[in-house]
Amino acid sequence: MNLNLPARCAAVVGALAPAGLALLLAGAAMAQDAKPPVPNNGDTAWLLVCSVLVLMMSVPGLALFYGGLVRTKNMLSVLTQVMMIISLCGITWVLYGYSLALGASGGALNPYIGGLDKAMLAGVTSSSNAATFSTGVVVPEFAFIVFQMTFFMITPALIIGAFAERMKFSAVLLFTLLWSTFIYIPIAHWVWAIAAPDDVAAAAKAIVEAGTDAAKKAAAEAKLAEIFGSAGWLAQAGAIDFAGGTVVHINAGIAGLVAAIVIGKRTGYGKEAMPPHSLTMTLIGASLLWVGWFGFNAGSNLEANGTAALAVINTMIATCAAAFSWMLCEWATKGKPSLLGMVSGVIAGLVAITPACGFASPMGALVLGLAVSPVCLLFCTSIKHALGYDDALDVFGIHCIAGILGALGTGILVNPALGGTGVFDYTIGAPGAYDMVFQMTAQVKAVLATIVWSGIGTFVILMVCKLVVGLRPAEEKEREGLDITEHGERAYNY
Amino acid sequence: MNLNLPARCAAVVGALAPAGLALLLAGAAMAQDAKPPVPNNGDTAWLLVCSVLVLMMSVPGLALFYGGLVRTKNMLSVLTQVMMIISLCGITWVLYGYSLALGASGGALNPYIGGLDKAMLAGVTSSSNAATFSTGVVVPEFAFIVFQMTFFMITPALIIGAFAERMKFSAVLLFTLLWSTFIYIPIAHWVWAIAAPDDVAAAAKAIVEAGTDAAKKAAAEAKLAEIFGSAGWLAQAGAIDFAGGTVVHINAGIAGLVAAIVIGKRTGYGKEAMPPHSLTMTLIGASLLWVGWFGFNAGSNLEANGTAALAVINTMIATCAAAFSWMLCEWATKGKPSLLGMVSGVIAGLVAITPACGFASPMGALVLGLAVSPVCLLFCTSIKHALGYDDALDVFGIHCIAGILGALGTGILVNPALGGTGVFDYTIGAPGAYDMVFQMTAQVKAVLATIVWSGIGTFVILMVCKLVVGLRPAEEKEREGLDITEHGERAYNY
Amino acid sequence: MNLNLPARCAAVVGALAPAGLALLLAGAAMAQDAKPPVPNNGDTAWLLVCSVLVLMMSVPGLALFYGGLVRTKNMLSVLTQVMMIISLCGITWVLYGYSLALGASGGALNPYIGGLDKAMLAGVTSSSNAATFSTGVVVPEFAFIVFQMTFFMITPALIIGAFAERMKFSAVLLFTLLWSTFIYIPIAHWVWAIAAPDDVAAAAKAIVEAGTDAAKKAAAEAKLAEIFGSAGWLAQAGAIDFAGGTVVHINAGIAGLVAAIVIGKRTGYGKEAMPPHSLTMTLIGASLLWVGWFGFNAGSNLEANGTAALAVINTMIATCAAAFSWMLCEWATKGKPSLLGMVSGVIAGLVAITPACGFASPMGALVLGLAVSPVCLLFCTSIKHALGYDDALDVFGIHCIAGILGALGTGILVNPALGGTGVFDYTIGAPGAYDMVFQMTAQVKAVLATIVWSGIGTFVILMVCKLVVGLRPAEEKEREGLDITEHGERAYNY
Amino acid sequence: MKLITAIIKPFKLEEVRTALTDLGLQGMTVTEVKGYGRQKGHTEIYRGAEYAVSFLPKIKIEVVVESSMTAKAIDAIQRAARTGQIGDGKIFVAPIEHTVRIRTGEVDAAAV
Amino acid sequence: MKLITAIIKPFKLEEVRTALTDLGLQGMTVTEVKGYGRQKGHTEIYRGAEYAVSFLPKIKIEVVVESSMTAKAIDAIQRAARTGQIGDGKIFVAPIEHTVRIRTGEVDAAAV
Amino acid sequence: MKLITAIIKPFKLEEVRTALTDLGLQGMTVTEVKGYGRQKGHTEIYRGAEYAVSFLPKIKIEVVVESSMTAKAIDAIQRAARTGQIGDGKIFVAPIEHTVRIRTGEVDAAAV
Ligand SMILES: Nc1ncnc2c1ncn2[C@@H]1O[C@H](COP(=O)(O)OP(=O)(O)O)[C@@H](O)[C@H]1O
Ligand SMILES: Nc1ncnc2c1ncn2[C@@H]1O[C@H](COP(=O)(O)OP(=O)(O)O)[C@@H](O)[C@H]1O
Ligand SMILES: Nc1ncnc2c1ncn2[C@@H]1O[C@H](COP(=O)(O)OP(=O)(O)O)[C@@H](O)[C@H]1O
Repeated sequence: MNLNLPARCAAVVGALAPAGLALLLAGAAMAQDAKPPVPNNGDTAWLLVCSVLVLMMSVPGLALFYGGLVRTKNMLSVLTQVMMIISLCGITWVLYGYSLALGASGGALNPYIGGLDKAMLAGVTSSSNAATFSTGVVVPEFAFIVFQMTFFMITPALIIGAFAERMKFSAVLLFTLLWSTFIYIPIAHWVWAIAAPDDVAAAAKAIVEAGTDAAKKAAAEAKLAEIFGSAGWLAQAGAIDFAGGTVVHINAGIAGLVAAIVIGKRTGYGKEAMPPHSLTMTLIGASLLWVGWFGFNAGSNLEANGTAALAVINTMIATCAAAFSWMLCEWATKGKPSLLGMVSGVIAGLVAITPACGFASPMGALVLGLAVSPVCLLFCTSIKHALGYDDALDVFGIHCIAGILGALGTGILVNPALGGTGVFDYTIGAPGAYDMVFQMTAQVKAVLATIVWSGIGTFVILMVCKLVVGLRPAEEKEREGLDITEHGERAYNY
Repeated sequence: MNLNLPARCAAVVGALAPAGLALLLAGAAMAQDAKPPVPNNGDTAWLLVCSVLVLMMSVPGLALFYGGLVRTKNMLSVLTQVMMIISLCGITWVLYGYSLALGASGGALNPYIGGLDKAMLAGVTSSSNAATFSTGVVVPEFAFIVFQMTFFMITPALIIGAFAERMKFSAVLLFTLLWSTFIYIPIAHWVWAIAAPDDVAAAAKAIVEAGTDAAKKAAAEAKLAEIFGSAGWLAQAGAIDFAGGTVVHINAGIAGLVAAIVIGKRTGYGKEAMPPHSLTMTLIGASLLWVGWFGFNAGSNLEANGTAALAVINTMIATCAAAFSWMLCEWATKGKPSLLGMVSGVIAGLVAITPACGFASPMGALVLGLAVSPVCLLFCTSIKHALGYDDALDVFGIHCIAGILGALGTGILVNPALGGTGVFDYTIGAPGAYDMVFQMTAQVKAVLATIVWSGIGTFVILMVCKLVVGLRPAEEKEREGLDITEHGERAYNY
Repeated sequence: MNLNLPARCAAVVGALAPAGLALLLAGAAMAQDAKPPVPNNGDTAWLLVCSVLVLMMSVPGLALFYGGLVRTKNMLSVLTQVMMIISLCGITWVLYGYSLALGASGGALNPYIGGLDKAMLAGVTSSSNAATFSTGVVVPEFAFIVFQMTFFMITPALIIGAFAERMKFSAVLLFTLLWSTFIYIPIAHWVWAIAAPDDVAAAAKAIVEAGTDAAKKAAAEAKLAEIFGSAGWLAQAGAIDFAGGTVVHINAGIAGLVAAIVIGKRTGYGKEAMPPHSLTMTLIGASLLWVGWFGFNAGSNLEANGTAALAVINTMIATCAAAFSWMLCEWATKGKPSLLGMVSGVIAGLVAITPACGFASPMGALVLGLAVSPVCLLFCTSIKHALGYDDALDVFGIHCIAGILGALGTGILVNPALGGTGVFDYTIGAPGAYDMVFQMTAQVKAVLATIVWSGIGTFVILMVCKLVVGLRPAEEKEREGLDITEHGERAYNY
Repeated sequence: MKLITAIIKPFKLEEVRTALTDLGLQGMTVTEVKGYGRQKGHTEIYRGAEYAVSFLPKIKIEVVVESSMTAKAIDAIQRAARTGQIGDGKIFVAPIEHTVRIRTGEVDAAAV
Repeated sequence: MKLITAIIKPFKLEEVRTALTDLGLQGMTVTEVKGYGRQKGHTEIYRGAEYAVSFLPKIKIEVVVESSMTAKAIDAIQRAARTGQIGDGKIFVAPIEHTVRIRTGEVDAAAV
Repeated sequence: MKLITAIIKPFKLEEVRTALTDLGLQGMTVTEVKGYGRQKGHTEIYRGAEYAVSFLPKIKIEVVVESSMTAKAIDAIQRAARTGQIGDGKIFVAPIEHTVRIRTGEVDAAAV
């Protein structure tokens, strides 16, 4: 991209949330006023509560949503896998994840990966702060780290729905370790390692102040260019993703598809009936995912301000619209409105609005929600059957498809002409001009990059797991159910 | 009422929460100081979290509380109805609900209904603000809209408990659309469309400043009278309801009674045993209702201040007291303390304290909680049997009865002499004098108005539904269970 | 202890959270600046949300965690006991609990027990404030009271796991009333009734200002000594416990052990299989305990600042580490990783980090989490079998053991040399010097005091209950299950 | 003695029980079963997957009676369980050679 | 051969199983059933509604034995299942004409 | 007539049902049961407690047929239910003296 277009490059800045601005902040803050900014307790309370909400999405939310959809004999295997994944990722995030993804600069390699200076959270204390999307506003770095940690925990857990009921626990563990490290961390860095607003603002200010002094001006512009140049490469491309539609959902969704194909169908798939063992649990899970998702989407704004409120109301509207629209589509095509249909719509709507929640207008969110369900329904039924893969719990059909629709929809709905917020440009301290071609190109670039890296990477990692521990249990063990064979427990003893 | 009694009229102001002050605010704010007030991030965080909590009351809270009480074969029908209701209402609220109820002025008709200026949230942006109950304090309007949205979602969902296990899904859908539009919206407007504190304060200030200038004084008084006169008619009457005991609970409760009678008893009612299929689910639901109710009650304060803390502790105390007292009453009369009894007490206590939570003293809340349970117990048992209607899940016996006790109790417990807060008078910037007769008259007026409008309206709406789609499924379908016949699914496949 | 060592004595101050500073505050505040401090809405929002989170730990969290582990026939008895306990304690806390434990000074007796001046919350209004751990920062007293109330509610509920499936409901009720009054309240006072930071700071300032004036100096020092002397005796000893590892977990854990032994084994224990009836419910419960625990741990910081963020991230890390480590230990020793194992690790980790969450570094939390699981696993298996007591749900093995490890670990991990925060000394306005011997002595003192008082007290109280209402139902009633015999209901009617 | 086994519609249990006790029969054993027969089932749809459910919930009542009571019992059951709709169920009669009441050791007639 | 059907109290299952295996019987089939008899049930109350529950949980054990074993088996079951309290249950013996072991096709004596 | 009782592995139900309907048998009753036999169970561990589970989930199919059909039915069941692995289950045949179709009152042959 052309670093001589600061306005547009800057567009990148406000764009990618939740961002890893921690790195350069202190300095930046200094740059602009004598005493460094201190966190607002309202923002801190908000970010911490949002982190808790996102944890609730994983457990019990996701665990129940998925668990309810499998057969009784595999219930615990799903629950245990989710628990294992979040605890493992919680540990690796503080050991090296945060530093590589968002915490430390990778120097010359920074467009591709961060550094290890903050491995084991070296140097971070309760008085360290991280930047936000408003110049001169910060939040405690620990709050930022734990919020980002919850994203790192839930993403790999989303994938297991694709190979539910048929993968060895040891394989899931190894897969999680490798996937979160080699797939999630780089992608998160590409998209979320952005230039700190304060730095951009400072550099822009310098350009202005340089006035007619050519030398100064050149230096200042070089500085600005450097600042943009040091951002993750997808961030530089200008793609916008408010809360992680690309990094989390498209990423997990495509990984799920690859895994479902590589691992193969469940024994008896297509022959035996495999109805959800408890749609009640699925309803509880879906509801808690919805509830927690406000932390995921609006928490990504880091601050508790009007934009957070926008993210909340958009998340609410898109979800209602998608649930309702899935219900109507199913009623029309299958003859009956079902609960599973409605909750599938809930998830589809939540995924679709994720990248758009802080950019679209409420009416934009409504349209996006209404539109996403029919498409996902199609992918979870006709198309899935046509292609014949066993994506057990429709991770691809819902997370990847809705994620893609959301990513592209965001590029359109951010348009101020459609009531969108536009993309903030820190060099001018206001939203920059909207350029549809540029924006959509950037969105498509981000989607494709994610699909390619995650798709290929997932395949390779599965091959490694196959060699090291093997992917599937023996058929009779799968028949008996993973609960007893892998965990030696039963979910229910009524 | 007499508009020459500003103190008393003003009483209306601080009184009805959560109020739709959005309309006149900007201007008002201007009126009193140069630069308009900006939201406090602590308040914004609080209001957004409270909105999320109220959503959690509906799903999974209410869905599980009700679902656990029906028979297995109807579990999904309850869950699906709740999901459908909240998604439908979430959509209609932003399309026209907010504007008509709280968002826009209805001009001359404003005492009865608002206008459509904010239909589709026209003109609302992330920098629009809504007024609170403190002069010069605002919150982001989107936060206010989404908070109110959650009330609009849950109220119709409360009603379905009355006709659980026997109503067609299509009928429930139509009923919800009509009821939320023609019953909820007007009543919410009557009670919550109040005069903005800042306007009242400004007008009052003008009166004082007018000093001896008779003309100025008259004009200012007229202005004040006009401000009060433009409020919802029940608001003008001076009824106080901190968090919606009238609009939400009495309203839904009476609608439930009418529906239970019109729709008729469940097939086999009285002959076959119909025990709750899972009190475990009912416990989960009741607990989450309790947890979420803090958002409902204390969130109605809009700001995160001492009054919010009062609302929280009162909600906690009244609920504990009611649960404990229901347990004792049942132990004494039925010989055994039961879980269903305790959770019924929990709900009764929560409903009763809803209108009083920000007005009563903790000891007042304790008394209210202890008193509500025996009365509700009586209505859910002896009285219900005597009258012979099949209010399946006691929507009337708990929500309407506890709601009425709460509404009347509030009129008494607000009395400063009993440790109550009194009713704030924005014209004098302090609580006005307490007048029991005036207050109780106002409370009774609000209760009766709600019962009449909702009772008659519900009946008419049901007749319409009966004509258009019919109310009940065929008897054998009801026997087989609504899950399979209406939704083509089963809740459990163990 | 030596009152001539202000620095060390002061160490006590910042140390014990969540503390009852309410008492002397107003005065103190006055002391240091003209107008008294007002609460920050961000802090208020935080503290109220945390109170709600802790309630969610009890219901549905703890109720489901325990309920899932018992047999179907006793499910409701567990749920009902938890509900009854929290409603009873909610009532007694406002009647006398708060006043005796934290609200009012006990005068000369204050090192041992508070007074009754605030019984029935006398004199507390929505504008009363309570102190925090930062000088000049306050929160609404109602918020502080309700937050502390949730601790008072959950602690006795933790104990019932030890005698699950075999105690009369009436006995549980009486036990709760006596135990919460005579065991919890005093211990909470010993540990949490500390000197108000503002008073300490003021007194210290006075000493400095006294300068060379010997008389003034002596007076000021006497004043400081008196302030420290009036704190709870364990507070004076200098033990540190950020969120209640001692008062809540060791206390409940030891009471559970005593109760399990006194009440005796379940009929059929060791002979009949007693598998958990629903590990699904246990997973939901454990997850909500985890989610709510952030309110418990980070809420204990009262303010929403960097330290709250530290408490949150430490709670997250220690829990992940403990869950993962329990899984590995079980996998290694029993051959299979189990869900019950992972959730046991979750609880063990949460308990262990409770006293340390605001003092340890993230890496310290990681180590503590990894270390706690093997020890608890040992106590829940080999040791329990060796000693042959029937601590049905391992209240002792998890809460007491992890609590002790946490209490001692805190003494070590607080060491700044290990990345800990050190102990704040309000006399110098900075962390005091760390003295391992002093700190560990203090920690051990607190642990022993709790074990002795709670152990003996629990025994006595159980004897009283045995005399008054009897402890166990008849054997055939126990066989039939407490749900039907004690509550006349069944949890499931599928 | 005879073992009378009746497969009936679940909601008919109470009526059948009453009919039998009215005959003075003091005991019976009931099992929840799934039945396949002329009565056709329904289809369930879970997102993509459609399942035809051909087994319907039924109640199996087993009552052991003295041979002399057989006819009366059959008749009582049939009258109580009948709705006239397909799926009402069956009654089967099998011989029982020996009966014991565990508590007392009483046998045959005395045992039921 | 004979089919011995025993209706017992749930918590007696383990003891009965052991008693039977001690006789060298290597197989049995168990069903959770509900029993109606002299043993009276209990009342359940759910808010307003009171239900008299007359069916109690019981366990049905079915074991097919060679005729020669019948007496021994009955005796073993009775001793193991007896508590002396009302509700202990019954033992019924019915004729079995033919038995097959699915896995091997072995029949009769060889099949059980 | 005869009552054929088959104890089979749960996942074989569909195949057995098809095999029987292919013979023109239009009805059967199925019960979820737990089986004890040569096939050994597994161990479950819940924190401290270890339990050896010796009863395994099985499906019991009961089908009443005209005597003439018995052999065919047994054969069909055995072929459909067989996996060759231990635990495949058993088939028992018992006499039925009388059969009634509740709906119509038809008896014996006409009733099944
Ligand atoms: N041959 C049979 N053997 C065992 N049970 C049978 C047989 N035929 C029918 N049943 C049972 O009787 C029930 C009702 O039979 P069905 O043919 O559906 O209706 P109807 O009894 O009115 O003809 C079936 O669901 C099944 O449980
Ligand atoms: N005539 C019968 N036919 C089938 N089952 C019976 C019969 N009588 C009793 N039972 C079974 O035996 C159980 C115990 O019988 P009951 O009369 O309660 O006690 P007891 O066996 O001590 O007389 C009953 O719950 C029922 O399941
Ligand atoms: N004597 C018996 N009486 C009743 N049921 C039996 C008997 N023996 C076996 N069964 C049933 O058959 C099932 C399979 O028997 P098992 O010995 O495990 O394998 P196999 O049938 O291959 O020998 C058992 O689980 C049990 O349900």
